Formats: sequence, structure tokens, C-alpha cells
Amino acid sequence: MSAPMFMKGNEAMAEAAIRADCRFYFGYPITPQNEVPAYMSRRMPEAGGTFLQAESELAAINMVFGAAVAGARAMTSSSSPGISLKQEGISYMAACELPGVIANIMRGGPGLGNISPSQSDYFQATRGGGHGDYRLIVLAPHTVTELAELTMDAFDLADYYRNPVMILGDGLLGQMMEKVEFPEPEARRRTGLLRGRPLPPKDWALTGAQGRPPRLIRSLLMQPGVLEQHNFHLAEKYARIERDEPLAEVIGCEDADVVLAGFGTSARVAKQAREMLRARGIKAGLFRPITLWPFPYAQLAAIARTTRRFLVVEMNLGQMIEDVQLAVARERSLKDATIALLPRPGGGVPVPEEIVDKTLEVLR
Amino acid sequence: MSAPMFMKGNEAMAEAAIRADCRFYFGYPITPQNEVPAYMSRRMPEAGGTFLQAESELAAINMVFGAAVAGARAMTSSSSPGISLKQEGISYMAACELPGVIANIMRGGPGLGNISPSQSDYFQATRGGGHGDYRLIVLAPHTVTELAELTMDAFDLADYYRNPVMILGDGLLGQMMEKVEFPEPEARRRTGLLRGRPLPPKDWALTGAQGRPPRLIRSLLMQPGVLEQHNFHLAEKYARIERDEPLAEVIGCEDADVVLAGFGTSARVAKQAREMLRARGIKAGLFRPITLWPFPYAQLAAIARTTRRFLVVEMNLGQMIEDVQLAVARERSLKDATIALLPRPGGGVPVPEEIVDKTLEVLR
Amino acid sequence: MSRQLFARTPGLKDTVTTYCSGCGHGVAHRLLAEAIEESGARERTVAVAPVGCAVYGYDYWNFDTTEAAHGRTPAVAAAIKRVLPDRLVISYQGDGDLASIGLAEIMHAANRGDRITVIFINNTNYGMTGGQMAPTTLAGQVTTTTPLGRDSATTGQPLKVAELLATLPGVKYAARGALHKPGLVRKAKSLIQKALAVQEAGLGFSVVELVSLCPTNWGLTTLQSVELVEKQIVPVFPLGVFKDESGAKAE
Amino acid sequence: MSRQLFARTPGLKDTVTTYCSGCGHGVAHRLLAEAIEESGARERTVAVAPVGCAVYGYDYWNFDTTEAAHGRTPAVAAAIKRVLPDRLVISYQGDGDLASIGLAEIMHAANRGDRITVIFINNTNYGMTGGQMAPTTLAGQVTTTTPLGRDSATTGQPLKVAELLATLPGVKYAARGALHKPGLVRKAKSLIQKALAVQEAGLGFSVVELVSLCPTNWGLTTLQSVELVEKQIVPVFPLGVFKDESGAKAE
Amino acid sequence: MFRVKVDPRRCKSCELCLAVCPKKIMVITHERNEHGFHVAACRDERECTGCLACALVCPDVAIEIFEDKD
Amino acid sequence: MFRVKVDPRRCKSCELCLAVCPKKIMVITHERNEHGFHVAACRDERECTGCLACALVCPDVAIEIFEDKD
Amino acid sequence: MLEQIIIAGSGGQGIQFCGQLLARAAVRQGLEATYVPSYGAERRGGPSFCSVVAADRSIYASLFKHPDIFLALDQRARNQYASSLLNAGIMLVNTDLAGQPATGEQARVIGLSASRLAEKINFEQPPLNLVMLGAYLGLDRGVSIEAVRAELEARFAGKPDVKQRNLQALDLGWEEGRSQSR
Amino acid sequence: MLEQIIIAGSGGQGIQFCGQLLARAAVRQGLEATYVPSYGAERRGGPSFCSVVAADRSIYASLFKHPDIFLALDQRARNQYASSLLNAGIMLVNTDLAGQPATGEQARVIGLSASRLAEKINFEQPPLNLVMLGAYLGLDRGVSIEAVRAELEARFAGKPDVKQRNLQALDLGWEEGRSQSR
Ligand SMILES: Cc1ncc(C[n+]2csc(CCOP(=O)(O)OP(=O)(O)O)c2C)c(N)n1
Ligand SMILES: Cc1ncc(C[n+]2csc(CCOP(=O)(O)OP(=O)(O)O)c2C)c(N)n1
Ligand code: SF4
Ligand code: SF4
Ligand code: SF4
Ligand code: SF4
Ligand code: SF4
Ligand code: SF4
Ligand SMILES: [Mg+2]
Ligand SMILES: [Mg+2]
Repeated sequence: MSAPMFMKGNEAMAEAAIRADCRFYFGYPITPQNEVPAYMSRRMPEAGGTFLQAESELAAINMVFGAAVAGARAMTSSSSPGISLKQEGISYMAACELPGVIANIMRGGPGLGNISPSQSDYFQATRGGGHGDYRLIVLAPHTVTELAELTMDAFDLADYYRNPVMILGDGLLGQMMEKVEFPEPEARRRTGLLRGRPLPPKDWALTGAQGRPPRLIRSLLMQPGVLEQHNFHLAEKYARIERDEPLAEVIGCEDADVVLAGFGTSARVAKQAREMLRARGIKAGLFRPITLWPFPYAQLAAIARTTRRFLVVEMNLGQMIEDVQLAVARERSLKDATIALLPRPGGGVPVPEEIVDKTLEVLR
Repeated sequence: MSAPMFMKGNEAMAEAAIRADCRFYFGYPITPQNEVPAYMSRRMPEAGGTFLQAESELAAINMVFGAAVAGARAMTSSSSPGISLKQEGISYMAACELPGVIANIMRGGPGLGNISPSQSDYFQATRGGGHGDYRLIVLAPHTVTELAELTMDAFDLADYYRNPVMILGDGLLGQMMEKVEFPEPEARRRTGLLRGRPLPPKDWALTGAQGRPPRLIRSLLMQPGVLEQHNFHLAEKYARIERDEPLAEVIGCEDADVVLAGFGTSARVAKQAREMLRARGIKAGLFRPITLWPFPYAQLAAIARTTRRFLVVEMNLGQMIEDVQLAVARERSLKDATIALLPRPGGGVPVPEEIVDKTLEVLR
Repeated sequence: MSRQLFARTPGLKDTVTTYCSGCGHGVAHRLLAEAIEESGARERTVAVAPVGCAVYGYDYWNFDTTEAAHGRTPAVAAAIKRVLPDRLVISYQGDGDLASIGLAEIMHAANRGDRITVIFINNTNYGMTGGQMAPTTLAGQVTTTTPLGRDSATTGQPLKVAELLATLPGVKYAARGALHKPGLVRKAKSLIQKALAVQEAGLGFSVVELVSLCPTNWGLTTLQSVELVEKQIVPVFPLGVFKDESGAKAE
Repeated sequence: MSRQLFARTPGLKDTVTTYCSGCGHGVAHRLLAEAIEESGARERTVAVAPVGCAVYGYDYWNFDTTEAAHGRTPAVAAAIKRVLPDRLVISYQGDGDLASIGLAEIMHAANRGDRITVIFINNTNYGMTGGQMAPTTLAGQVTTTTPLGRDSATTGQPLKVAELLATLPGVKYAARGALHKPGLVRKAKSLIQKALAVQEAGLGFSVVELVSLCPTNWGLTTLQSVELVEKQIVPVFPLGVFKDESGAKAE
Repeated sequence: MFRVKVDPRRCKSCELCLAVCPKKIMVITHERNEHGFHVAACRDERECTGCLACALVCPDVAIEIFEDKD
Repeated sequence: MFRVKVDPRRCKSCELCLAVCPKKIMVITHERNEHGFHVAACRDERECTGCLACALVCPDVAIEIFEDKD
Repeated sequence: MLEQIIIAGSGGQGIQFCGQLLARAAVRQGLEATYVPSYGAERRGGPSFCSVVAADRSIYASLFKHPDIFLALDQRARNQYASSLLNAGIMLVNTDLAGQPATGEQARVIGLSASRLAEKINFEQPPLNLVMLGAYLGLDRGVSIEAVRAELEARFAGKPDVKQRNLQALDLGWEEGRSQSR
Repeated sequence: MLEQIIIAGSGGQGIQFCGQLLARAAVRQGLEATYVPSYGAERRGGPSFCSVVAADRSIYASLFKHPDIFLALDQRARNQYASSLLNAGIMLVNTDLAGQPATGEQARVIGLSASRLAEKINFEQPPLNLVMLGAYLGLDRGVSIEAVRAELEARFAGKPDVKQRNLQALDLGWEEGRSQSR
């Protein structure tokens, strides 16, 4: 582990990508992630890589597609409206089983919205904003250090599963400066989400058919039944990911009367609220999914065995709450549970006090 | 009601749009919906309207945005990859509260996929493939006549709620010819989804500030808290829609040992399977949501009070099944229910026999 | 007795802009508003504001204005015009909006000969997002995404929009003006007036490119910015009328 | 003793194409494959097939090929080239792909001077989707979306891609050929060879537009199609070399 | 005689009017407006020729010019 | 003497070779291939000049040309 | 009555027209009917097929696994769809172009020399599709030849030649079908 | 210790630099710290502010409703944020530019003539931000002036003038703060 640095989340993510051997970055400006292209434009050439400002988000994601086709580790980043424009390209990447990393530093929506932090693209990220039955692995860091770590993991998981991986952050995480510790990449490959599994060779990449038959990357499968087979193949892969990758941080849920659930920034704030509640003698727990897809249903269901009150804190109108409901329903009817929501859409960021207040209300 | 005609679904939809006073159509070719622009290019000029082939799906949805801004009834149609490209524009329309109709005649995905019928954009349609907290009203016809009827309703609901409405069909519905009866538009406004409610005047449309202060249509709301307020305003509207608009066709669920659930084409096939099952003495019911958003949770939950076995039939890897789970969970824990899936992704269309077989399996 | 020689046009609202000191959008806004007001079309005007600093145009113009998704401004404008063919429809765009993400939309609107008028603000960078490279950025120009200056070998040469659009038959008027000297400001207004007239005559597409100041992102004072425009930008983006078919009859 | 005067190039696989009878894609595929094979670059080639009838290119070309999303073909190709600068990278595109939905991507790749070679098949319509209007459709031409013929007043004039791209400094070679006569086929091959050479020399972007036959959607026999090309299409899309800076040094 | 009226709410102290005035009579004053800008003014209207240069270039349309006739 | 070999699998009966052959010796035969196309052939190779015109225009690369030397 | 029909052959043989005609006639006759084309990337000479269902009640499934009847216009079509018929099914084959049994066939085969019959009517544009349709109608399985005739009359009101040719083909086929079904 | 600080003024006053410096110093000193800018559409002369949290334990909430300390560099800033302070809070105001009480103020106010002090150091580029920061450090609430000094040393190693000016401002402010906090 290198000495801690004090950096913006956006810059830490960019730096982590480079440390994880990403050598191709394609992006288009949009607040609040402009520090990513700015940083990449400085650092990539130093690292022997390529920074290219694409003409649009559409071009950027398709450049990531191209770089992945050629076997490179490539990345793009944007914020909500720009991510909407990438949906077709993301679907193509998933269909062609191309690795790649897409960061969404979310801002207030819908439409042009504003540039404040938001979490309102949860559905889009986890349910396929693009067309077709595909899934992204979605990672949701809540500190700058975790952002750096998960960025490194993102490239590894993308290569491991030949699937695009999304980093779902928000404007606060991207803009905030705090201490960041970059793990040593080799070590992280062992201790991070890859868990030391060896990466498969990219024996599918297009590099010129030298001494081998030509290769072909495509998603068009017109022969009857072939696309359905391909979908079942993808489904099998997704099932493996759902089995092996769900990850959550769980704090103090064993004896909890109420569990706060949230991801990223809202979970971070909820952590403080939980401590404040405990300080008041209220048995509050915290459930923070780190992988939003695959969502850690089983882990949350286990908690629902002993807890029936949940407060979901989201910087949106309530999206992850559906996954919380689906998880809790594995154990108990929703009639037999209280799953409350503290929604802060359109750029609002909750403060611990309001989470505490809302929790007290739930417990009443 | 005019005399029945024998038409392709795509053409019936286009004709219904014109009968519903849609005078602006913007689209880009893509199979299996090419009959829509082809038909519109012939009929629109006859009807005194405008057909414009847009340079892309992106341009098309933003032209619908523009036409809506100017107060016109406007429509676009496409199929899965093209709909992915419209996501940003759809989010803008929802944010600006602009009415408009978008038809997705789904095909096999992800990526380029194929041109066979599919239902794999359910998540995208119902969960906002675009960024931000917005919702589309999503209508899912299962016959050509219903496609025509719901198309008419779509324009009315769009104007009534100032919200974009999506018609979610599939290649089979679009390509199939069958008898279609076009309701008389005035009558349909009374008997259809609008239920005779008066349409509000378009006192927000931009027509030139003659004799009034200038108007302004925008989604950028930068002042602190204003976008959050706007989101809560949208949420309030969505809550009204969720209260007033859910619609499902329910057949023989009172005594059902098993309920088949599906939408559009798969529900249509399931109808036949249900009859075959009943003929065998098996008490099978059918639940077919017509509005996919708002999903008729309450109606399905009511069924789950007396039924604990469900077979969800989808032409995808399982998407609507989550809404079925959420609905059933209102009544019973998922441990205490069997919610099976018959998935046909990538262009497969189920036949009644396989639904029957799968149902028998579920009942075993 | 007192006579007002220069007054604020009723084409503008009273609002104070939030643009930076010295920003060219202010002058461009005024010229557009004056031209529209003076032609008597204000109450028949529908404008489309871009995603970019000028998104706030709707706070300043005293006519109906809508926002458009980034770069899709001409598609929105074209549709409005087709719904309301007797209105004056304006697509106001920056160089990121028009020349980068929205290049397909502008080219197609131009090629279709959509009867709209485009006011194109070339400030050689992305103002609103803090000064990144635009297609119009000069070779060697430092921006936040070209820290060593724009490298033409990997990112190309500045895109000359007025000249490019002038090559399309649907375009009936294409010109480039500037805003940093009184004479040029007068001239720019006449270019805008001509462009609007082309639209009103139903001739086709018209566009006025305006070389504009962005002192903030150039990291210069306003006066240094004026010098940059004179010495470096205008030589690359020559001022002039590249196409004028305003004499033509409506098709 | 027997000598083979004309043989199938090893640049093509043995597969029989699914293209329609008389379709120009077949000749274009062969010329590209021959030019690559003969230059010895086959094992260094990575091609990008468009969404359009030629999406099946990967079934026929005997080199590495990827699909790309509709119109984004040049963006994919540009990225491949930046990852593998010593490979020969081809972007093969139709007129719907390149000139309509993908106009921004092609213009930007061209303007950046991306070192790729674009083979652009102009068949004046959208072949794969059943013959809709393309930006290249002739004025008055009947297609499934212009049932009364393309109306230039509302949909514009045919877009001349080779000429348009030739105006951009990043483009070092731009030419238009045709495929309906033996002499033109020979000529087309030499255009392709030149374009590939420009890429291999690292000079910049090169493009060859090929006027091609689509008898199916034109509703004509192949021979009638040839006549249409000669009498109506080539007059609008003149054949020739619009830019040749192959003499230039690599930047 | 001309009057050069600078709207203090609008002026952003950009100095463009100073640069273009042929008489060099536009100055930045010590007056600060609510946005913190020092407001421009004409230091000697008697010298003003009413050429409008200042008003034409002002990005904030802060300048109005009057001609007072007796 | 030249030989004009048409691959019957590939020929799609488009008649382009017929049109361009200066000797007009290419013909469509009654032979149908698996795709239902009547296959083209050279009706008299002795007249063939080996000009390659037919092969050059053939969209399906169905034609190969040989020169037989004795 | 519920009849599921597949018509298959090659592009250019009028498969889609034939299927539509049948379905329209069924509707004209008061039945319900659906017609589903094989849409999309069709090429001249490439495979072409369509699915028609005609019934005296609502039709839910417009696609099906096992047709009741399969009209095979050429060999490629026969090879592809023959095995989808169960042994209760009937395959109507154009013996001129689809004479060879395909693997997995188990249905009853009714053959007629349809190409020859069609070419007799018009050698340049043989109405093969209508001959086959006529033969199907001759089997008398629910849709009446009168309804198809009426459709043809309406459709080709302005083109007496075409109408005549098609009606003639229909009748010729019908005779064949009727004689064979007995 | 957990200290939540808002620094606010106008673009050009070095607000963001000041906040970052403070946060970096806290980290240098071994504390945890977060710094959140007001990012995005900032304009010269437009409002500018940042939020800093420094603590001797993990920081979960980098934004907060009620700061412990608010550094008001000008009146617009004072008007905007004064009421967010609870009465336990402290508002450090630049009396030269933010002398007027704002509505809803309830916190303790510590005033200093920071602009004047800064202009004394350098009239052209008055280090107002550092004077204010120095005053804050003088209140001795956890982050030490030494840590800030060290940061400045490191940051401006190559620019002795700027360093000197800033250090001087820091000290001047610190004196003010210390004297007033007693
Ligand atoms: C889809 C999308 N991408 C990116 C952005 C971020 N963005 C906002 S304005 C802008 C560019 C502004 O530059 P320009 O068009 O030149 O206008 P200027 O501000 O310079 O006048 C960008 C990239 C966005 N809002 N939406
Ligand atoms: C995003 C998207 N839009 C539309 C389509 C449908 N589509 C497939 S090919 C094509 C156009 C083909 O035309 P062209 O590029 O001219 O190629 P051609 O077939 O004529 O060679 C279209 C619109 C698609 N696959 N994806
Ligand atoms: S950033 Fe540039 S374009 Fe934007 S308001 Fe400031 S000066 Fe004007
Ligand atoms: S449709 Fe046209 S372009 Fe496509 S294969 Fe057929 S002839 Fe060729
Ligand atoms: S009107 Fe002319 S002379 Fe008078 S102040 Fe303005 S610029 Fe100077
Ligand atoms: S030009 Fe306008 S904004 Fe600039 S200093 Fe003069 S009056 Fe003020
Ligand atoms: S080679 Fe020439 S002469 Fe011989 S058959 Fe071909 S076209 Fe005719
Ligand atoms: S040109 Fe080729 S495909 Fe066409 S008829 Fe001749 S041999 Fe056959
Ligand atoms: Mg700009
Ligand atoms: Mg084409």
C-alpha cells in the first residue's frame, strides 16, 4: 500500500484505473466528473496510454467497445445524461461479452436536472437501461479509498467475466477530497473482489489473424434459436456472478430493531446516523450493498429473519428499495415488515440528523 | 366503431395514431417496425400531417420533444436498439413534462441481436432506461385491435398527465395481421383508458409570446432544492397514476391453483394454454397486466391471497417476474409461494404446449 | 429634451445575466433579441437554448424558449418549425453543442434545409463545463483536456463550421462574425438580420457563427481575450459571408 | 499447362454470400479483400462491419472482423487503431450507417485524421431494412419512406460524402468509384489500394466511396440497375478523386 | 451633449467599454455592486461623442446613451 | 485458349457477366443451384478473349478464368 | 375449427401474398384469422414462409410448433418444415420442386404437380402459389374457395388479367386437392 | 474532536484553496478530513463556498446542516449561511466586507478586519483567505497552525514570494483569532 494521498474522488478513480493497467480512456465532459478526463489527459500520456476526448458519449462508449475488441483495458466515465446516451453501446458490449469499465458519477435528474450529487440511476444501472437481457456488474463505493479499490477490481472483474462493469458513484464522492490509500495492484488482485482468481487469456481479441483463423466479434445472431442459446449462455454467466460476487457491508444487524439500508454516499451518511442512534440506545443496524448487481439478496434476507423494520435511505425517489423488498420478501411477507423510505431526489444529500429523525418515526 | 380491417399490427398502430389526431411522426428505420414509418410516410401527408424520417433515433425523439414543445401530438417508434438511443430524450421529456408517444416493437437483444419478437426491454420501459427518477406510462397490448385502442389511449393519457407514454409491443404483434376494429376516437375517449376525463389545455406550449408573457420549458433546475421539489412534484403525479391507472385482464383466478402471468404476446399465448389446462381439469388462471407501469400490484396481490402458485411467461430471461414477486410479497412471503418462470429470451416465442407442460411441472 | 441613442431592447428581459465578466454570450443575446424585436417577430419567436453556458438564454430573452438535450438543439428546432411554420425559430448553440456532440443533427438540419436560424457561438472551448477542448479549439491551445495544447496529429484541426455548412445545398445563408469591436458588433447584427430574413422568406437554413470571448476558461482578462481573438482566433476563423442565397426564391 | 488468370482471393473465405443477386457489396468485399491480401496485410487487418447488409462481412472476409453499433463504426475503428497502431484498420459502412445516423462519428474521425480507411457503400438507400430513404437518395427517388419520391424541399438534397469529407484537413485521401463496369471495378480497386497505402503510411484518414447496386430495393433487375447508376446516380455522384495528399509526410 | 448611463446592477467590470472608447473617458470606479464588481462610468460626458462604441460592445447591456438637447 | 469456370454454388443469375462480356458468350443455363438460381456459363470458351470483364463484375466472385497453354 | 397452416418456399413465389389471401378470405367468411410473415432480411431466392391460423373462435397463438397443414412449394422448404408436422398433419407438396421426402417426415403427403399446372396457365409468371392454395382449399378444411375468390375479385378489380390467371390457378388447384382428398 | 467548517465568499477570493489547505493540514496532522467544493457552474465574482470536516475519527458525513464554524468572507456569504449555524456555533466574519448582521443569526460572532489586514500585506493580491484561515486556527479548535504552515511550505516551495505572503497572512490572522478567542 502506498502512502496516503489527499485527492478528489474523480482523480482517485482515474489514478486507480491507470494503476490497474487501464491504458485507454475515452470520455466527454460533463459535470460532476470533469476531473476524470482532465486527470486522464495529463496522466495517460505519462503512463504511455491514450486519452481521447470523444465527440460524444455515444462515440466514447463505442471507442471503449473498439479498444476492448482489440484486447485493451479501457474505460469511460460520464454522469447521468451522458450515461443514458451510452445505453445502446453498453448493451452491445454485454452482448459481445467485452470487458470494460464505465463510471457514472451521478447527478440530479431527470433531464438536464442539476449537477448536485444523486443516486437516481440505480434502476438504469442494475436493470439494464439498454435493451435486451443483459446485466452489468455494478459497484458502489462510499469513500474515496473504496472508489479507488473498486475501480481496480472493476477491471479485473470485467476481464474475468468478459462483462462490462459499472462504477456507480455520485457527485459528492467524485468531488470530495479525502485521504486515499491506493492498494498495490498485485495485492489487490488477491484481496479485492477478484480474490486471486486467475484472469483468462484474451484469446478472443482481434489483433490480426496472424498464424490463426480470423476471429469475429458480433452480437447479431440471426439463425433461429442461436440468439436464444446465447442468452441462456449469458444467463448462466449471470447466475455464476449472482452466486459468487454479491457483497455487502453489514454493521450491527444481529440485535437490530431497525436496519438502515443504502448504498454509496447515502450509506455513508447512514453510518453516522446509526452511531447516533446506538448512542441513544436504539438498536440500529446498517446494510450497505457494495455490489448493487448482483444485489446481496441472501445476506439481507438473513437479516430479515430477525429484523422486520428497515429504513432505506436513497438519494432518489426510491429505487433500491425494490431490491430491499425483494430480499425481505424471501423471509417474510411485506405485510409483516416495515420498509420505510427516506428519499432525497434531485440533488439532495441527507444529513445524519434527518435519518435519525426518520428512524425514530419508523420505530414509533 | 368502423368496419373491421385486416392489418399488420404496425400499420394498425400508425393508423390509430392518426385517428387519435397525431399529426407529427418522426422515426428511423429498424426492423420489425419498418411498416410504421412506411405507413406514416404515405398516410400523414393525406391527413395533413408531417412524416419526417429523422437522421437517427436520437434526432427522432428530440423532434418529438420539439413537436410536443410546440403543442402538437407527436409520436416516434423504433425497436430495441433504437429505443436505447432514445433514453436521454425520454428522460428530458419526462423531466419537462411533455406528452408524446413512443412505441417499442421489441426484438431480440442484447446488442444487435436479431429481429425476432422479444419482450426483453421490460425493465428498460418500466424502470426508466434513462437517468433520473421518472416514469413512463407503459401499455402492453396483446392483439392488433388492442394495439390500436391503446395507441389512441396513449395520446390521451400523455396529454392528460403531461407525460410520455410508451407502447410496448413486440415483433410478432407488429408483423402479424389480424382483424382490427378501430374505435371511434370520441367514443374511445369515454370508454378507453382516459375514461372521459377532460384533457387540460396546453397552456404551457411554446407558440410565440403573443399577448402573454414568454413561456419557458426546461429541466435544468440549479437553485438549491428546486430540482428536489420538482422531483417531489413528479412523484406526486406518479402516485396519482399509480392510484388511478393500473389495469389488468384477469381470467379465472377465483378458484385457481395456478395463475399464469404474462404481458403482450406471451400473455396471449398463455391464454390458450390456460384453456388447454382448464380442459384438462386444471384450475388455471391468467393475469395479464395491460399497464406495465403502473403495474397492477394490488390486483395481483388480491389474487395471491388465494393462490400461491404462479407461472410467469416472458419472452426474456425474467423481468416482469420481479413485479410479480413484489405483488405476491404483499400477501405472502416468497417462501410461501411458488413463482416459476418460463423464459424465452433472444427471439423465442412460446407455444401453448410448452406453457402447459411447464405448468404441470409447477403443480407437481 | 433628451433622446435615447442606445437603449436596452424589449427583446431582452430585465434580468441580470450570470455570465462571466466579458463573456460574449451577452452581446450575442442582445443582438439576437434586437434583431428579432426590430423585425417585429418577438411574439412569433420560439427559441431553443442549448446545453452550455447559454442554457440560461431563457432567463434573458423575452420570447418563448425551450431547452434541448445537448447537441440535439437543431432537431428540436426543426420539429418546432414544422409544427409552427409561420413562427420564427432559433437554434442558439455553442461549439461543444453544435460542432461536437451535435454535429449529425446540425448537418442534417442544414442538409434538409430546415427553415431555422442557427446562432452559433464559437468560443473555442466548452465554457459551461470548465474549459475543455472543443472541435473549434485552436491547434496548440491549452484547455483542461489538452494540458499540453491541442495536438492536431491526434485530435485534428479546428472545425470551420460556417464554411462546412455553406457546402450544403439546404443552407441558404452562412456567415461568420465577431463581437469584440464595435464595428464587428454592428456587422454581426446585420448578419443575424440577414439570416432571420432568409428564414422568414422560407428559403432554407441560415446560420451565423460568432467568434466569442470566454475570458474565464481562457484564463485571460477581457482585454487579453480581445487580443487573442484578433491575433489568433480570427486568423483561423476568418470573418465573412460564405454563402448568401437570400436572393433565391422559396422552394 | 494451365494458368489461372482470375482466382478467388484468399482474402475471402469460401462462404457463399447471402446478398441479393446483383448486389454491389459482393464486388466491394472482393476488392477490399484482394487489396489487403495483395498488400500482404491480411494477417494484420482488423475490420469493422457496419449495421446494414454488410454486417455479414465477417462471414466473408478472411480477416479479423468486429461488428459495431449502427453508425458508430468509425468510433470503433478509431479506437482499435489507437490500441493497435501498426494494424490495418478498416471501417466498412453503408450510407445509412455513415451518412445518416453516424454522420457525427465519421466527420469527427475524419477531422481527427484517424488513421483508418473507410469503404463507403453508397446504394442510395437503406438496404437491410427494406429500402428506406438514405441521405444519398436522389431527389425524386421512390423509396419505402418517400412513396412519392424524395422531396428535396422537405428532406434535402443527396449528401455527397466524398466531397464533404475531402474538405476536412484530417482527410488525406477521398475518392468515389463505382462497381457496375469492368473498367470501373479495376479503377475502384486502385482507389482502395491508394486509400490503404495512405493509412499504412500513417498520413491520416482515407475514404473510398463506392456507388453500388441494390437491385432488390430499387425494384429493378440487375441490368436495369446498371442503367440507373449510369444515367441517374453517377451524374449526381460524380466519380473521381477529391483529395489525394498521399504525397504528404506523416505528421 | 451626451449622457452615458451605466446600470450599476449589470456592469461586470470587464473593461471592454474602456478599451473601445475613442475618447478614453470610460473608467472603472470604486463603486462596488452587489456582485462585487467595480462599476464602470463615464468620467467626463462632455467629451463623449455619442459614438455608441461602449454600448455596442458591453456584454451586459449595461450602458444606455442619451443625447440631451436644449 | 481460355476457360471460364462459374462456381454453380455462387452464381445468382444476376446477368452482369452477360452484359459486360464483349463476346456475348456468357449465358444463363437451365441448371438450378441449391438456392434456386439458374447458373451462368460460358457457352463457347473458344471465343473467350480472357478479358476478365465477367469475373471483374461478378458480385459473387463466382467466375474463375484460366488460360490453357499447350 | 382451428387450422394452423404453414406455407413455405422461396422469395419470389408469392408465399406472403398467398398466406395473406388465405387469412383475409377466412375473415371475409366470418372466421378469425391471423397471418404472420417471415419478415426482415429477406432476399430474392432466399427462404420465405408464413404462418396462418384460421378458426371459428379467438386465436391466441399465431405461431405454433405443429402445423395441421404444410404447403411445401419447394424442396428446401419441405426439408425445413416437414418434420414439424405430427402424423395427424397433412403435407401438400409441389412434386415438381419438392418431390423428395425429407428426414423426419411422418405426416400424410398429398402431392401435386403444381409448378407444371401453374406454368400451363402462364409460363412467364406461373401462379404456383394460387395452385397450391387452390389444392389446399380443395381439401375443404374450413375456409371456402368462394371467400378466396371474392378476395381475389376485390384485390385485382383493376387488373383483370392477373385476376383471371389467379382464379384459374385456384380452380385448377382446387380440382387437384378435391380429387386427392377423397 | 469533529469540526464542521464552512468557508464562503466570492469566486476569486481563494475560498477553495483555503478549504483544501485546511483539510490537507488536518490530514498531515494525523486527523481525518474531508473537503467538498461548490463545484460546477462557477463564475468569477459569483458565490463560492466549501465544506470541510476535520475529525479524530472516521468521517461519514462530509456535508452537514449546521456547521460548527463559518468563515464569512463577504456579506453575500454571511447572508446566505449565517442562519445555518446553531447558537453553539461560531461565525468568523471579515468585518470589512461582511459587517452587517444577517437575518436569523444566532451564533457567536468573531469579527476581524481581514481585508484591511490582507491589503496591508499585499494590496494587489490581498491574501484575505489566509488571514481568515489564520484567525480560525487562532481559535485552536483542533487543527494546528504548524500543520498549515508545513502544507504551505510544501505547496509553495518553488514560489518563495507567495509562500511568504501567505505565511505572513496566516500569522497575522492567527494573532487576531487568538486574541479574540480569549
Ligand atoms: C449529454 C450531455 N453531455 C455532456 C453534458 C455536459 N455539458 C454541459 S454544457 C457542455 C458543453 C458546453 O460547451 P459549448 O457547447 O461550447 O457551450 P459554451 O458553454 O462554451 O457556450 C457539456 C459538455 C451534458 N449536459 N449532457
Ligand atoms: C440503432 C439502430 N437503428 C436502426 C437499425 C436498423 N438498421 C439496420 S441496417 C440499417 C440501415 C442500413 O442501411 P445502409 O447503412 O445504407 O446499409 P445497406 O444495407 O444499404 O448496405 C438500419 C437503419 C439498427 N440496427 N440499429
Ligand atoms: S465560462 Fe465562458 S462562455 Fe461561459 S459564461 Fe463564462 S465566459 Fe461565458
Ligand atoms: S438489399 Fe440491397 S444492399 Fe442489401 S443485399 Fe440486397 S441488393 Fe445488397
Ligand atoms: S459613446 Fe463613444 S465616446 Fe461616448 S463614452 Fe461611449 S465610447 Fe466613449
Ligand atoms: S463594457 Fe459593460 S460590463 Fe464591461 S465594464 Fe463597461 S459597462 Fe461594465
Ligand atoms: S473473360 Fe471476357 S470474353 Fe471471356 S467470357 Fe469473360 S467477359 Fe467474355
Ligand atoms: S455475374 Fe456472377 S452471379 Fe451474375 S450471372 Fe454471372 S456468374 Fe452469375
Ligand atoms: Mg463553447
Ligand atoms: Mg445503403
